[in-house]
Amino acid sequence: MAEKAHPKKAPAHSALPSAPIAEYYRQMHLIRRLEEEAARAYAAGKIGGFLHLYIGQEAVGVGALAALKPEDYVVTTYRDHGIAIAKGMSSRKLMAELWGKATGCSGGLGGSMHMFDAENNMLGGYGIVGGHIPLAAGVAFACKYRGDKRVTLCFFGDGAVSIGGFHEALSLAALWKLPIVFICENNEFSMGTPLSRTLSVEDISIKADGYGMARDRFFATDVMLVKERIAEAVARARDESLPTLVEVRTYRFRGHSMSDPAKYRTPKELEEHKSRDPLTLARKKLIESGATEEDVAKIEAAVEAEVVDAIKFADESPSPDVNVLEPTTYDGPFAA
Amino acid sequence: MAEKAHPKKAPAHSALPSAPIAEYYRQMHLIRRLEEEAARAYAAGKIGGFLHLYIGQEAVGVGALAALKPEDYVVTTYRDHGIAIAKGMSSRKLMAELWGKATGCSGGLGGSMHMFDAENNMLGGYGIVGGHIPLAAGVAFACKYRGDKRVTLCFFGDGAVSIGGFHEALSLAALWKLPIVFICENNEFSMGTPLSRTLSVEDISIKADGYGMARDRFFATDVMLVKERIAEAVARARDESLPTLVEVRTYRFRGHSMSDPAKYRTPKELEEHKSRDPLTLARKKLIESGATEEDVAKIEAAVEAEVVDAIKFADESPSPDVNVLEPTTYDGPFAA
Amino acid sequence: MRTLRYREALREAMIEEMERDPLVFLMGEEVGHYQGAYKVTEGMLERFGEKRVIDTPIVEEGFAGIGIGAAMVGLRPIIEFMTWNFSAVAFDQILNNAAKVRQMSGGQFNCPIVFRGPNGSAKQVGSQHSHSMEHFYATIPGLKVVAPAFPADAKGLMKASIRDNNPVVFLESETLYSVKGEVPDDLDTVPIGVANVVRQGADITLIAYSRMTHVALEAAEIAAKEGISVEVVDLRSLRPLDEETMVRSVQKTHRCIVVHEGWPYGGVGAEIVDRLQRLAFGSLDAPILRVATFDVPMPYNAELEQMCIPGAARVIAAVRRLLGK
Amino acid sequence: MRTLRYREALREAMIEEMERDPLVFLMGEEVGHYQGAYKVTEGMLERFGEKRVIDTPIVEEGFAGIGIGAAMVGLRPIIEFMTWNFSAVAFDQILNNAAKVRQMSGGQFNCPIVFRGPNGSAKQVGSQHSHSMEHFYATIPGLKVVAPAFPADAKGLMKASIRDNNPVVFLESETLYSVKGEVPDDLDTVPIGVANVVRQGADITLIAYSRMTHVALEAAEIAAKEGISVEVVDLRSLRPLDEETMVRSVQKTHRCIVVHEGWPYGGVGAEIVDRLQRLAFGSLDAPILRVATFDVPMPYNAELEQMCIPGAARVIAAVRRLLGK
Ligand SMILES: Cc1ncc(C[n+]2csc(CCOP(=O)(O)OP(=O)(O)O)c2C)c(N)n1
Ligand SMILES: Cc1ncc(C[n+]2csc(CCOP(=O)(O)OP(=O)(O)O)c2C)c(N)n1
Ligand SMILES: [Mg+2]
Ligand SMILES: [Mg+2]
Repeated sequence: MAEKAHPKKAPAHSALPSAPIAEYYRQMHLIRRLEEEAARAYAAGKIGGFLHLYIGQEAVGVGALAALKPEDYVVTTYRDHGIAIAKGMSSRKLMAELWGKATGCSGGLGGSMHMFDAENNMLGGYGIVGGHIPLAAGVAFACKYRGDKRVTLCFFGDGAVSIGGFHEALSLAALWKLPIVFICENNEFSMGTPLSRTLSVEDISIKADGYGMARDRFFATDVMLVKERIAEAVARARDESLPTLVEVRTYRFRGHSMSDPAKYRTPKELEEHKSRDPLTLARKKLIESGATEEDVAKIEAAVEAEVVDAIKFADESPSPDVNVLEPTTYDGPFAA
Repeated sequence: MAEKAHPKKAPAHSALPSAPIAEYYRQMHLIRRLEEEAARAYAAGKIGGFLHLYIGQEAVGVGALAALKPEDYVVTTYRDHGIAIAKGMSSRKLMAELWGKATGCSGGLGGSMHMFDAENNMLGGYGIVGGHIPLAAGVAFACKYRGDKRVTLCFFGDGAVSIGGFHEALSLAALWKLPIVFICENNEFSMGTPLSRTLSVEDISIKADGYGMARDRFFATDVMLVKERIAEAVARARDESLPTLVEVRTYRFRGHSMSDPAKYRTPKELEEHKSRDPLTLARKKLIESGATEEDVAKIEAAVEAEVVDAIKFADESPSPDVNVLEPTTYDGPFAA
Repeated sequence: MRTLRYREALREAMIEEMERDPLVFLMGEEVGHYQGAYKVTEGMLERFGEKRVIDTPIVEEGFAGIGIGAAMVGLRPIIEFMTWNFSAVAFDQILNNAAKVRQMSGGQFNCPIVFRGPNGSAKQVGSQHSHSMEHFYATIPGLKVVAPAFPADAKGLMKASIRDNNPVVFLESETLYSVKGEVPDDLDTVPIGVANVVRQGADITLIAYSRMTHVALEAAEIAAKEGISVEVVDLRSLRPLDEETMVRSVQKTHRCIVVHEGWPYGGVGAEIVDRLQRLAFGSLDAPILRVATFDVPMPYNAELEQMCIPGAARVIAAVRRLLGK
Repeated sequence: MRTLRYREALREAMIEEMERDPLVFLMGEEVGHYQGAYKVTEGMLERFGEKRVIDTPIVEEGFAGIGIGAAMVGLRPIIEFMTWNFSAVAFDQILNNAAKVRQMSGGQFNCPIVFRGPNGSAKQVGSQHSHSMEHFYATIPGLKVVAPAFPADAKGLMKASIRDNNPVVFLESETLYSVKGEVPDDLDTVPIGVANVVRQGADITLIAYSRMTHVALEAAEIAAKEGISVEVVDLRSLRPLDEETMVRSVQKTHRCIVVHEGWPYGGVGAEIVDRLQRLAFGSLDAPILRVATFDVPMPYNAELEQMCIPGAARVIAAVRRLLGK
């Protein structure tokens, strides 16, 4: 709503290649660029608090959300920018939220970790590890209750599978056959701790067996593959109302958050992963699909314009007024 | 300590058959009789609050604890009377606690659900489903830290395996290789709810696979078998410092607690289970082991005397003084 | 006007609201087939079926979260905690999700959910089952907290809570479930946030809620025989608090005692004192006293337990002390 | 006398106690290899090895429970919550096990454990990461709760907490970790339960703890320029509360403001008001005021956040109001 009131519109991108990979590449590139600019803005003091970047993991969010319909729901963690964009949030709303502005998706009250977008059925990023997983099961529960055939995707990290909320949500989803896909973005680390020091079993997806739940496990280098495999789980949810646990193996190129120098891994390890950058692969696939370098440049230019516009929008937007606090704490009148 | 100060002593039982089954039968019979008397005392208003009886499950506690050394630790739920007795708590301390007397194991402050006995390494019964499982893992952690080769047994019901605390404790025990045996007493119901409505997978022990933990599963009709199988898990803990999840299948002959008429099962179902009463089987095995009816009668008479004495002791014991509350809330001086 | 028990009043409210709105459902441990651990939900499964009356495994964090997520997308869950003691394992869900989702989404998502169940001590259920949890929730912005003492209020507040677009913590009491009271035939909602003067008096004000309102009334009765005129304010809602009614009463009596279950440190009792000493400073002839649960975990022994929980005798003693008698 | 940062003082205390007693160990997320999320535990893994400095998975309930069980059988765990926000998922362990095991075992088992980590707001970390959790813990009998403001107190109270046979909730502050202060070379323990008058004054008493003590001192400095003489009491311990020191100060100044982070409803602030109006009723010339966090979830936006958190300006405004200036 806030955005509509604003005079300027984000530039439209037109006459781009029509193969699905074109749109996925565009989204991945857009996420990458927004995150790079967010990092810059953070260093410049325009963004505060924690900032967890999605750089390196773009194929997961973009591929997974490509398997959804617009009416489907998504719930994720604090590492939520890429997911929000892939779910259809505008770059303006995203950047304005990071800037803490009234025009941000959550009015500047949520910040980096809490990207909500009702219009796009983006049900938010959450800051307590594991705490959003039962909530996501509840969204799926509502879909089943209403019989509306919507599917819920719930993203979380490899660090979230040891905590109680994960287990309780999976228990209930399996017991009640909820239409949900649990997607563990296994990026090999929870903050500074490698998987080997948090889990007694390397294969996370195996936990599904304890609940009699379907499972899948694969690397997210190729966005097309992610889409395909998640689509299977989405179909299982939509058609059979059955949950799936999917472990998607990925890697983050930046530290856990902006304050993390990521000393727990070697430059060599990082370089190896960067050599398999899903974004590079997507670009290659786009070209292979018949797009010309010129086509790709056009996409990239449109992305660049969108990023520049979003930053400008965020810069120029007003801060929220203190008077919003009370009416956003409660719906309706309240006197404490 | 309180007990020592009391003039009367519990009657000793002497010249009984020496086969292990004799002692197991004695314990099982003692538990059965104490529980029956507790039910009676509850009806008479001598015991208050919740009272969860162990009748029908005696073979689990007695068999499992027979596999331990005295220095080993035990942690359990609110259904703790049988476990406490099997771990060596005196009948007097148990009954006095149920009566809420100063001479009770927990000084009359804990009650039915909180049987603690430091002397016998009985680390208590706990009332929050699942809440004691991480605590038990902590006891095992301490044993490993000290390198004292002690083993911890942690009991819980089939209703406890869906809650977060269970999952977190198993995750950590497997990751850190803690010397503990998790014993799920699967009595087919959590309160009025049958397993089929709480679990998506009937076999509870399978959950161990998600943690890479050893597992076992068997019926607890024969106390000797329980001892044998738990002994294997205890050996794994003691010798290899590895945890095990054991699902022991059993049945409770009474309602969940005294206030539960147990309408959720048919009299026929109950009768069928009673026809496989582990206590009857234990008695049969005792006779088979060479004991005469007279020997058994002697055991039973000794048990009867012990029960009568414990009730008398509880009846005659003083209530705790209100002045104990502050010093049992804090160790050392405290002014709020 | 009919006479209903507290548990029947609650049940009636839930049934009426579920009949009124198909988006309302009930979920919790043993609420269905078992007919409720304390029979509050008796007959509801038969009436509404398994789709809307849902038995859960023992996973308070899980089903609290399920309720919150469902509420965010438009359902109106009633989540029963078998007792509020067990909400401690779901604490994070209530604190971090239910109470915050509206604000952290910039007002985009509401969380219209009722968490309900018995609160406070029962009888000899020991230290882990005797919590008065209200202070943990009343302090949290984003929540509303109610604690009715009488069947009519239980019914009216339950209806209001189910229709409220915010998360409501609804505190019942095991020892009140069988208490009877008159309930108007046409009772609709009782508004959240409005206290009730349940006994008029001139010498001193007792402020209470839930079961303690009955204790306060009992004490008032005894005091009357000693010639002391006691006013009793039944709060009904703990968040928001009805400052006006409290202040008006204290301005009349000039003396006040807060009677509440729960530990004495902080919490609802201290909040009331804080507000009254600020809003009615000039009217107070004496400090405000509090009669609360002793500052110890609840003991099992029956006599000690009764000493710990506020009773009429302790209230009367405080009344006398405050009036210098 | 040396100058140490708050985080260094904490670290020194832990190191000294771990060297003194092999039963003391440290456990938490990222405390070891990562050197602590806020570098409080830097170097400790290298010093004590993996046996005694233990990185955990993200399972607060699990490792809080591990600590409690270990403490019951004789170890002395220091359990770090990366921040106290995350203790909400471990709430049941602290409430039902740590705080109660001594009493429900009739005094047979102690639980000598320290739960520690940063509490309160940081900077723009949003509504789920900005909790002041003290009111949830200070209300629980069986726990002790401390919240030092200065490096020396941080060190001395940490040493006292580790040696205490009861569970201690130790509240630090992300925004205090880099604050420097003098620490005596031979500092041993600072006793739990003793407040400190950190500034003498005659006109009004400010009572504060943790980071708010610094805010109170800042406000006192400003007030002094306006000719107002402010006394500042730094509580250090929240449970037990040092009534004597608070009352003595109020009896001198006759006016009091409690300055604390955390929501205004109930909690530590209200408890202090409750006690003072009762224990120093005759000495009070005006109602006791409170400057606390606004009654809303913490907003992300920087300016709004700063409005919500108590700052010197809001304290000064309250001082002026109370003195009728
Ligand atoms: C309950 C809880 N404990 C601790 C934290 C602090 N924390 C935030 S993110 C994080 C690591 C999570 O790792 P992972 O789940 O693998 O997700 P990733 O950051 O890799 O995407 C930790 C420990 C938290 N937010 N919530
Ligand atoms: C967290 C929590 N939720 C609910 C309860 C109430 N409650 C007590 S026992 C019980 C059933 C437990 O069943 P199970 O684990 O199978 O043990 P059993 O009683 O059969 O031995 C329930 C729901 C509780 N004590 N703790
Ligand atoms: Mg990760
Ligand atoms: Mg069971």
